[in-house]
Amino acid sequence: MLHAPLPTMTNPALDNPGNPADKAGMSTLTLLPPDRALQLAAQFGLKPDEYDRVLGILGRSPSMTELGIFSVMWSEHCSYKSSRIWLKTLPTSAPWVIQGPGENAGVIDIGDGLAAVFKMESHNHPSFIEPYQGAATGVGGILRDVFTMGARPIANLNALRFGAADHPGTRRIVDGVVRGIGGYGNCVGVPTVGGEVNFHPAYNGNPLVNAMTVGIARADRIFYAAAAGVGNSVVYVGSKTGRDGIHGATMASAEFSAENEDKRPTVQIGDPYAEKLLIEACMELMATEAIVAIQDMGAAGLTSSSVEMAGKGGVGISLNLDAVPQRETGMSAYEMMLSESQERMLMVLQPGQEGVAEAIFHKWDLDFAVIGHLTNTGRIEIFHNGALEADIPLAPLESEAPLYRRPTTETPKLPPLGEVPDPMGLAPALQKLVACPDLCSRRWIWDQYDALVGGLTSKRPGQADAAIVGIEGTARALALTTDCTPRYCLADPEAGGAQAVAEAWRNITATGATPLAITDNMNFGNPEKPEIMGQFAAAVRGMAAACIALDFPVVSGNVSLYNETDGQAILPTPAIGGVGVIADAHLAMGLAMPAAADLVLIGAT
Amino acid sequence: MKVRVTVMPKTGVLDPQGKAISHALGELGFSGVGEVLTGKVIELDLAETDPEAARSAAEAMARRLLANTVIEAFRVELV
Amino acid sequence: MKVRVTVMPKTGVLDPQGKAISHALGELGFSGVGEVLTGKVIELDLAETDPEAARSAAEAMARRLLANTVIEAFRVELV
Amino acid sequence: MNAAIIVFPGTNRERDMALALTRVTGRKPAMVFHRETALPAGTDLVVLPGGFSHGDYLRCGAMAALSPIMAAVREFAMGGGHVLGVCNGFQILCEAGLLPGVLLRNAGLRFLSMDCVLRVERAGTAFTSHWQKGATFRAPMAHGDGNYFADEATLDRLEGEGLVAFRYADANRNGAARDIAGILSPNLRVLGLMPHPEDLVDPLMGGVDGLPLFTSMAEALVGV
Ligand SMILES: Nc1ncnc2c1ncn2[C@@H]1O[C@H](COP(=O)(O)OP(=O)(O)O)[C@@H](O)[C@H]1O
Repeated sequence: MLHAPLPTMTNPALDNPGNPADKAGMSTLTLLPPDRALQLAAQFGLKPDEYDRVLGILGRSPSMTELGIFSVMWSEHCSYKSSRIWLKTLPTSAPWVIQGPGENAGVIDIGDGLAAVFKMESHNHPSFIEPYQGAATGVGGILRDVFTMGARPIANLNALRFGAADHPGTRRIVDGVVRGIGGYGNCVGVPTVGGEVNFHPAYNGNPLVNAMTVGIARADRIFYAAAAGVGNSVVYVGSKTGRDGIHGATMASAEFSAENEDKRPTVQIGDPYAEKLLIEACMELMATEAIVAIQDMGAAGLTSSSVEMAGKGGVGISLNLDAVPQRETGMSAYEMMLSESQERMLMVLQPGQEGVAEAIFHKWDLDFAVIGHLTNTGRIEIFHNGALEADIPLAPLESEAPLYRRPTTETPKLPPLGEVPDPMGLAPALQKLVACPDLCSRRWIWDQYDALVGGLTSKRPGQADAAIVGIEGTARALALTTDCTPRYCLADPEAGGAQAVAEAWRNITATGATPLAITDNMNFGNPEKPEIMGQFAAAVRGMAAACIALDFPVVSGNVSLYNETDGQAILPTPAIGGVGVIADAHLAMGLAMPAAADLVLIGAT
Repeated sequence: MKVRVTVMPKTGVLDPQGKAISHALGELGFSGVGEVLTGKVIELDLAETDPEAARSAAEAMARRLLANTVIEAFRVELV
Repeated sequence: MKVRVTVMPKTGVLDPQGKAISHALGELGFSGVGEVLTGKVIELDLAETDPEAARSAAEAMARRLLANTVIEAFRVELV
Repeated sequence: MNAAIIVFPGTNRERDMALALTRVTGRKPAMVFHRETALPAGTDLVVLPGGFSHGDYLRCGAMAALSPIMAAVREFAMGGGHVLGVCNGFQILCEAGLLPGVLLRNAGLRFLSMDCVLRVERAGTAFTSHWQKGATFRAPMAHGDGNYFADEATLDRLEGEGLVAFRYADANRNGAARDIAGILSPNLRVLGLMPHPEDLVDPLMGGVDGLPLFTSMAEALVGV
């Protein structure tokens, strides 16, 4: 077995687990000169006051690796520092909610001792840079969030927003994104059963790719991220680490730009085949009692997974990067901690279970390495080439990360439309509507997605208002949908937020299923602009009101801010992913109108 | 004029196919196989008869369509 | 020792990718593009240091796995 | 009927296939991992299901065809055993040389996921006895490489010997030579086809068009 050779010389915490790292161990830490650190901090996106906080926490200048860790952990993406205050106002509980927001995915009870595990996540920026790989790795990431919790993924959905259909850049992005979603989902063998697509010039330079995965687990066999058990092994599994997707900041740093081409941050490439193996291996290991905690390596890979696992568990963690399976040579600690190589997971194992786990991962041709252990220091300590590279208390990185109540301004109410003159007559207007990019058939998209693999899809795209996917071994099925109308959200973010939730609820209800809970993906512009933060706050308010009114809580979600190009924000887009359950899949209603049926309109126009 | 465009993943970019091939060769009993990199070759038959014009046309095609320069590098040869 | 194996479709074998590329290049306004053939390059990093042994190992790999000799021809070069 | 489903790394329609087989035979098929070297004793039918074995890297089915278990599958087929390959399974059978030809990239280079209509060209086999020759049925397809290719002589021989099992009857979307969707071995005991009858065996999935494949096999192989 690949036991990490622990550099005990520089790891006093190991010799004496009762003590935090003493100053002798610290001596090998190479600190950045203060002025250099200040300059790098700005390049890494830390605000001056945030950097002051770093200095206060450490009581000294940071090392390069430490600075990298602070900058990613305190990034908007990992810390939710602008959005958390608002997200906390969303209703997240109901008798059927097993796990609300805060874990890798939300979990709800769907009866028969089973749970549905689901979440939606964005991959907007990567999909603009490289549409195929950006979308593909987005699907891969959300799948991992779900199977990390012990659920076998049974369905994928997506919510896509592209620039104007006639904008010169749109075609390339649409084509790449759609192929990327299909390429990943089809290969991994999880059916893509639904989604939605809009086109608008506001997305010309900033498409939105939101991917949702739904999985099924035994309600009493859910796996969580909180680490426990001082001394337990921290294990790395999956694919090797390369220099993929390392913080763009690396490039801006003089130290790195002086180096050769190879050091440039590289686009993350998805390997759905490796993911498929990872799913099978994790499912197999999860059937044993070996796992204490498990977390996928998503954004900021090794950093966020190790910090979150140890932080949530209230323990400390010590990592030896020499043991990390590496695809490239000469990687620094900074690069390894920030790498976003795909198809990797971090686990804490029960004592003595390393052999069992290793055999399973090797059976599935995946890397397996013990790369560290849990400590009682409440700190993260990182060793590389025998030197200490980082030593940071965990709480300020995770639970005590910055939190902002940013200024908001309300979106002005638009005057009512009033009388709309009929410009063309009913039939031409209808023709124009059905032909417009937002309403025309999406068949050309779903014809590229395997909607049936798994053998349980009973309503595929185009057949019902929500997709219906059966649950093996039961008569039950899930009803799944994604919804949002960004135009509404621009005009009135509160009503738009409420409408998105209500539409998801209606789409599920229309199939005959009972709506149970939602996940959301909040895509907005720059939160430092009060009008954008105002859109965000109002959308949350509207969503919360609708969730309460409909008994439809939020159990997971994702926030993507700074979606702007040249100062132009996207339309506020709180995409909603809804999940419902129907006791007997046979009873699910589709769209197809039986012959000689009457058309009945319900509700006021 | 025949031109060959070879498209390979850029250094550092993951090549899942190469990885799978390297693994498969190992399982088949071929030893000593290290990194495997896979790419594409596109052989073009161009009406152009001037070598330099053909080369620069092929380069334009590679940049425009044949290679994804975000993740791939290409090489043009006259054959 | 680095070895490059180039795998191309045999004459008479359909090459859907080549056809599509030829068509797409036309649509992009590149004129004078005749037949387009697409193939694969596989670059192997072999522990073997003897050139002839490396070449023959690569040939064996190509015959066994890298090429489907029913429809593809391959060429091995030391690089 | 004792069925064995071979699971390669990257196989992903083994569950669909197991559901369909169990539905018809009432018996769960054995799942056999690619590293095994023998089939379970008493196997009547070997199924190579759909998916992306080894990621479909290099050529679809190429690496799977060289798996340890494939030696046993070959021996089984040579000894007159029944083998069904669907989608990736068909590609593997071709790469392994158990069926002639090869599946190339779809002519349009896109993954195609939709229902197609198949026409039964060869009835009366262990796989097709519950259809009439010329019958048509719906089957979902889901593949990026379903463009069947073989040289003219091979195609002529397949047609001449009645070894074309199914043809696309509505549209030839992937460019397959002579609209071929599925072929048989000369002894009629190895069938490869691209579409997925196993995904249409239950009214819940939108129909039972694929059922005759399974009822044919169950009848032919009962107690064999
Ligand atoms: N990106 C996509 N991926 C898969 N299916 C999609 C996608 N976009 C739309 N669909 C499917 O197309 C159908 C129509 O979509 P849409 O017009 O958004 O439906 P609705 O308005 O009923 O929610 C639905 O079945 C939906 O799931």
